[in-house]
Amino acid sequence: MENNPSNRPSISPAAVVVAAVFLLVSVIGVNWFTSFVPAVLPPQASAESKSVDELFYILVIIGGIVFFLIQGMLLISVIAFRARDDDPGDGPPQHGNPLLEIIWTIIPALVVIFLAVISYQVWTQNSEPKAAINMVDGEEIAINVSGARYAWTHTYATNRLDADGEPIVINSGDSLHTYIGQNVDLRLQTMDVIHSYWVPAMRVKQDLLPGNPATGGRPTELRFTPARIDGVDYPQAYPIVCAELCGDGHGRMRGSVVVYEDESQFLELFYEPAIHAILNPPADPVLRGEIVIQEYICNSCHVLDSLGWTGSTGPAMNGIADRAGERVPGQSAEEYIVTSVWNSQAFVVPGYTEQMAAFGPDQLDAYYMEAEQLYAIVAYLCTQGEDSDCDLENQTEAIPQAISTVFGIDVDITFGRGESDESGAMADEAPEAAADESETSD
Amino acid sequence: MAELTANQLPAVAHDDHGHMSEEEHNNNMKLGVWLYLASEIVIFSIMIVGYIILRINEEDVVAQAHEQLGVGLVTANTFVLLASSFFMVMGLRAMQAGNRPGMLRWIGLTALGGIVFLCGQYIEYSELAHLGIVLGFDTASEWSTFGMRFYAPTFFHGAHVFVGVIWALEVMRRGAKGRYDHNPIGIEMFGLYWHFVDVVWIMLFTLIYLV
Amino acid sequence: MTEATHHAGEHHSNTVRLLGREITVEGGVYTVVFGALAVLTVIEVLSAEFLKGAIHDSPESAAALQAIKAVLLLGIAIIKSSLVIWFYMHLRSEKPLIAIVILLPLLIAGLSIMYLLAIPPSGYGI
Amino acid sequence: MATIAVPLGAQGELQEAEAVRRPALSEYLRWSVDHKIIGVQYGVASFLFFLIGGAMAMGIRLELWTPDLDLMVSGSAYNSLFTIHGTIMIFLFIIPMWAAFGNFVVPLQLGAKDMAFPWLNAFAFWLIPPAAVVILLGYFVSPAEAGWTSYPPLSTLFSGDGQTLWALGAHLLGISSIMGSINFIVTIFNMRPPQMTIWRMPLLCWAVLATSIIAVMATPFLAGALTLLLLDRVAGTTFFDAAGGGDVLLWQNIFWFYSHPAVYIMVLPGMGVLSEVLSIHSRKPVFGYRMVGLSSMGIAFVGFTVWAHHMFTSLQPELRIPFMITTMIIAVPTGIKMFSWLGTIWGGKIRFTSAMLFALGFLSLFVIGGISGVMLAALPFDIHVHDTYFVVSHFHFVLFGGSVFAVYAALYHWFPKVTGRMMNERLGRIHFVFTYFGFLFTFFPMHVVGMLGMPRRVAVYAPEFQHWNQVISLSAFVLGFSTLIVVYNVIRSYNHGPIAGANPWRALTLEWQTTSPPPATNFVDDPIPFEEPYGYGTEASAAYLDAVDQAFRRSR
Ligand code: HEA
Ligand code: HEA
Ligand code: CUA
Ligand SMILES: [Cu+2]
Repeated sequence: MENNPSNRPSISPAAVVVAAVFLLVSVIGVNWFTSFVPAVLPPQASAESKSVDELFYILVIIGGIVFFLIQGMLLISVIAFRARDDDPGDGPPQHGNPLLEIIWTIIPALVVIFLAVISYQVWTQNSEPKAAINMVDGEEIAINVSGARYAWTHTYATNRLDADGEPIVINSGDSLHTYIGQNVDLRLQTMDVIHSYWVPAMRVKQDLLPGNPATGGRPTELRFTPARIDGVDYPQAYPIVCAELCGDGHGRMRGSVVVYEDESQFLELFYEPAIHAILNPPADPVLRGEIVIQEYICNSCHVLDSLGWTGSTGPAMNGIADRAGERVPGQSAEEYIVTSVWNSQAFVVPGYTEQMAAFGPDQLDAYYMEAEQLYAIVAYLCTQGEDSDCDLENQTEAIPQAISTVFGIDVDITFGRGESDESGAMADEAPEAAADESETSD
Repeated sequence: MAELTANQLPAVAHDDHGHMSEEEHNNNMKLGVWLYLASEIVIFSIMIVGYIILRINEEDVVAQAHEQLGVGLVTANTFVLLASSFFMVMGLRAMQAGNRPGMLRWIGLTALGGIVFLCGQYIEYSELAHLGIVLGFDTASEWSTFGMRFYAPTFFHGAHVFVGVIWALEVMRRGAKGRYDHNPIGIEMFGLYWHFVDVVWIMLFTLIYLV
Repeated sequence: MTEATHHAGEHHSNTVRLLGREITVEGGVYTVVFGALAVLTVIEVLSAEFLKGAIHDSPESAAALQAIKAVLLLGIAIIKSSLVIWFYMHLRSEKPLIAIVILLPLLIAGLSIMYLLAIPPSGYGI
Repeated sequence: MATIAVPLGAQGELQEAEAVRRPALSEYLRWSVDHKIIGVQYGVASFLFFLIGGAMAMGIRLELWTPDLDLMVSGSAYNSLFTIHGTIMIFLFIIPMWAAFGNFVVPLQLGAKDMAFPWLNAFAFWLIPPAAVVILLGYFVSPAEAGWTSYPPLSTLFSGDGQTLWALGAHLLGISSIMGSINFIVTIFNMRPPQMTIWRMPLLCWAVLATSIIAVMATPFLAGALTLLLLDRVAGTTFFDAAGGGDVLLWQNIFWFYSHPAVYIMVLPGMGVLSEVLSIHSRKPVFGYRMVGLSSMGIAFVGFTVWAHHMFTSLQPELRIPFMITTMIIAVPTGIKMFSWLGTIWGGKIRFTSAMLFALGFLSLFVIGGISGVMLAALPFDIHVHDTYFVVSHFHFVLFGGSVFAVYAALYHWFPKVTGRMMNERLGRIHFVFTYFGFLFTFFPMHVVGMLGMPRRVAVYAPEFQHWNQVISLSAFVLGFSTLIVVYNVIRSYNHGPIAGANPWRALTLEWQTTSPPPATNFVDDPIPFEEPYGYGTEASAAYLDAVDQAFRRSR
């Protein structure tokens, strides 16, 4: 299949002009595009993001060249080689040109090899394990992320001990707190289906894979290091997005990474206050309940304006105290709420289906919840409404009463009576919280 | 008129491939069956890999299972299937020699072999069921993971044997009518299928019961 | 009769050359192959049983035995399969195209099985 | 010119026998084993599914007009919408649509009287309607909402019976596609008349051959995976349930074993179409015929080694790099095709028929999808954009800008052969303009929203993306409208289009050397192909084509 030079395509002047113009456009175009590229990517909030974006620029430039090359040749052909209307004839019988064919096999091959090499470099550079991870006041701590339809839960297993010498676990709900330069190393574990933990601003993403609880689940790992962005005043929050279809609330499954200026700010604004709150829980059960309820993932399915929840999978909690009395005949408001938390199948609100995970005093429940915590939560929920059906005067009797009537469990509620007791109460709670976040829930 | 030609020409044209030489026809048929078997290989490989993963991860469960299963019955079964494969090819041979009764006898034996094999498998399954090895997963039995990975491939294979038996009977029916006296391709196609099922069993037998 | 005549030469003689000797059996090569299959199966089962008994000594020797056993048995199984395909399915008298048709999926399936076995069943070993 | 006189003389008499007659419409509604009837059955059915799937896409875009749920009652409703959209478009539209053109054109191009297994052919087609019913039924009883990839455990432990029906339907379609492919392979290997040597085959046949090989090797993976999925769903097994010793990644691996090769099942025939259309309508031989033919095979084989690029965020980190490399390699054979096509039109005498316009549109759009594909292959970047609208954009560029544009090109190109009437060119041009720009403005901005942080498969998204999405939705409606133009054009041309004659494009491939529509037996006796399928620009070919016109003049 040789092509004889006699009928090489005769390129018309028009074609040449177009070609020139097009090359010009292409060069300008690529520069122009890359110049506003930062606008098509989120802020570069991590060390990784810088190298990834550099890779992206290279990809765009090479891609742009290929793009303009193809479109250019296309345009030239279309303009230069259109058949005149009066010309019924054929083009030259030109079957190919081995040299050309070899060239356009080799060059793309080289290009992709080049791309593969630089991608490989960026990858290894970003994924190599860091030395000192999750450093908080001079020590490494474990940060666990648990994904469940449809909310994230972050827990910090600190090295601090409470009054009983139990390690303290901070549960910061759907927000991850870190500071510039901290080598974050997250341990991800899902409670149900596959989720994907994506922080666009950090350019990192990792799936959470269901594993066998009996064999320690299937934790996965995610590493990144927040970096400073000039002109931003810290603390600064960046979104966490779930990037794997996980069902009804997939789109709502979001969270935020809160980046602090430096470690001291991190300690001052987040870490110490959190620990302090755990060591000295508010005596008032309502206030306490407000904290406890946010350690669970209720927000993923319920709407509650006073805490800014937007879930729609389950019934609303706005004004629940007003309805609790009438829901189930013969059940007091307290009893009703107690039942719906620990034994949600008992009564399913019309118009909803039973999808609630197991919250309860049993170690095997997906979400372990002690009687004391239930007590506090109920106390808090009883305040949600205009005229609550609960008797708010003496909750300290009514709610424990309800718990023991429904579940036959006695709660010893000793809030505000001496530090030790309630920190004790927290102490048993702490490791459990740790347990049900990490994969070994039994 | 339009309808007429439109309706009938295809019918005429394709009636028993009138326009196709016998040689062509046979080659098409054979290549078709081989391609079909090619795709079967892939499906079976998926079934088998499910088992091998278990074999590697849970040595002891499998060892236990082997204790319980024993190889007596299944070895006998294997022989039956091998034999039936032999009968099959002898049947084809007979037909090619123009010996119709012989062909019918051999293919009959083939079908019989298949039936015996299925009975053997039935017995085996019911024994396993007694041991509590079931398809579904239940945390109660220590076989919970073994069951499905064992039944999936073996049952899938059993189903193929069943189809094969039906096919064999059909071949006999047509053969009796002298359908293959002139061109035994029909028998050869069934033969390919049957031998393939046999080959699959050879692998399954070794992988699941012996290794 | 194209088929029949085509095969007549190889199928209808009862004599087979085996180990350089002409032997004569009813059914010719088919019978010989069947004999081979039977023998191989017996060998398989016996060796499997024998090695199973020996498994329970020290772990490493057990592992070694396991490996040997697996290789041995699979080897035999593959030989048996090849015999069936080669003689009973007449691959030996087919066009090379057919061989490709059967080898290609074996290759792909084989590779994918290897891969699926290579990846750890669960976890990242963290 | 003996090579010419022999077949065409006979063809001429055939003219007398039956002037251009097309089968009655009722022919298409009943069981028929004629590959031309079956081809049309495939085509019409899958185009209907395209309309349905497209209408669903319109629903998707309507929902995404605002950041909140408004059109849909719940997230699940939206999930099932795009699940069925994807399933329909891939399993019920693109793949059967290529079976349509393959069925009608390939035997004609080979000079064969029919497919190798006419009955099997019909059977494969008639598996599709029940499968479609099952899948759509599933959409109305508790719908499948795990995406067209339906990853467990969402698709096993957490979804309703619709998922089971979905799996059953997909299973049927897989079987149908395997049967069809076996048929194509046997036809192409065994049914060629002696003069049609393998290196004289038109490139569409090469592409269909490659496609069918992929389908026969890859589709069984899907069948196996779906079998296990069904067992998990109905028989209580735990192949994909970690709690029972299963492994969720097993599904992802097996599914992509099939589904990556499958994306080439979706585009390779389109590439074959492109070689035909570009060469014929620019009156110039395909540049580097052999390389174009072989690169199809190359793509087919490399395509088997790249599947895990869909699993970069779930795969063990150390396994990711190899798949990045193999994935990038695919750019090379595809590039060979792209450049060869450019070489084909370069210096030709381009006629801007609608078919040609869509072929050129393919060139200019597919390259964008290809480039975004290579960007996705770059592991560190994919980690960022995986499961975002960047991916959605990528695969619509290759699937719509690639495959669907090729479908349109093929439609305008072969419609005259199928129906004996020309399509309306003016409408065709309008259709092209609306489709091209509607498409561009629908899917290009998706790259940006994806990179900015909008995940795919969400009905509720961050408000800052609303403006982007409104632009996208508006353009999508334009795109939808453009589709109605071609629907109108097809119906109108079928009834009132000008008579096409045997060879309106003066093409050399064999399907044009018989009447339009061809008689039931295609040719009187084995036709003799011209020395080369694309030998334009020589006196010989001109003479051959004149002889064809002579022979078929009566039918004009
Ligand atoms: C017709 C279908 C089709 C085709 C042809 C392709 C072609 C390619 N695809 Fe695509 N892809 C899909 C359909 C398709 N894809 C679908 C449906 C998905 C999503 C599935 C889901 O999750 O729902 C997907 C997803 C997908 C992913 C996963 C994204 C993710 O989920 O994170 C990746 C990653 O590597 C990828 C890569 C590629 C590559 C490298 C090619 C290459 O084949 C492209 C090669 C072509 C070119 C490169 C252009 C022409 C070449 C040149 C002009 C030569 C010079 C070029 C260079 C040197 C760069 N695709
Ligand atoms: C060949 C394949 C193909 C084609 C052609 C299309 C065509 C279109 N797709 Fe499709 N799409 C997929 C394959 C395809 N898609 C796949 C595989 C997915 C992934 C699914 C998943 O995530 O699981 C997807 C997902 C997908 C999404 C992402 C959903 C999400 O992740 O949240 C979106 C969003 O915009 C979208 C939009 C569109 C649009 C606007 C078109 C337009 O091109 C459609 C143009 C419109 C028409 C062709 C219809 C014209 C007719 C009318 C408008 C009215 C007449 C109607 C009747 C007569 C009934 N598609
Ligand atoms: Cu969790 Cu999506
Ligand atoms: Cu892919």
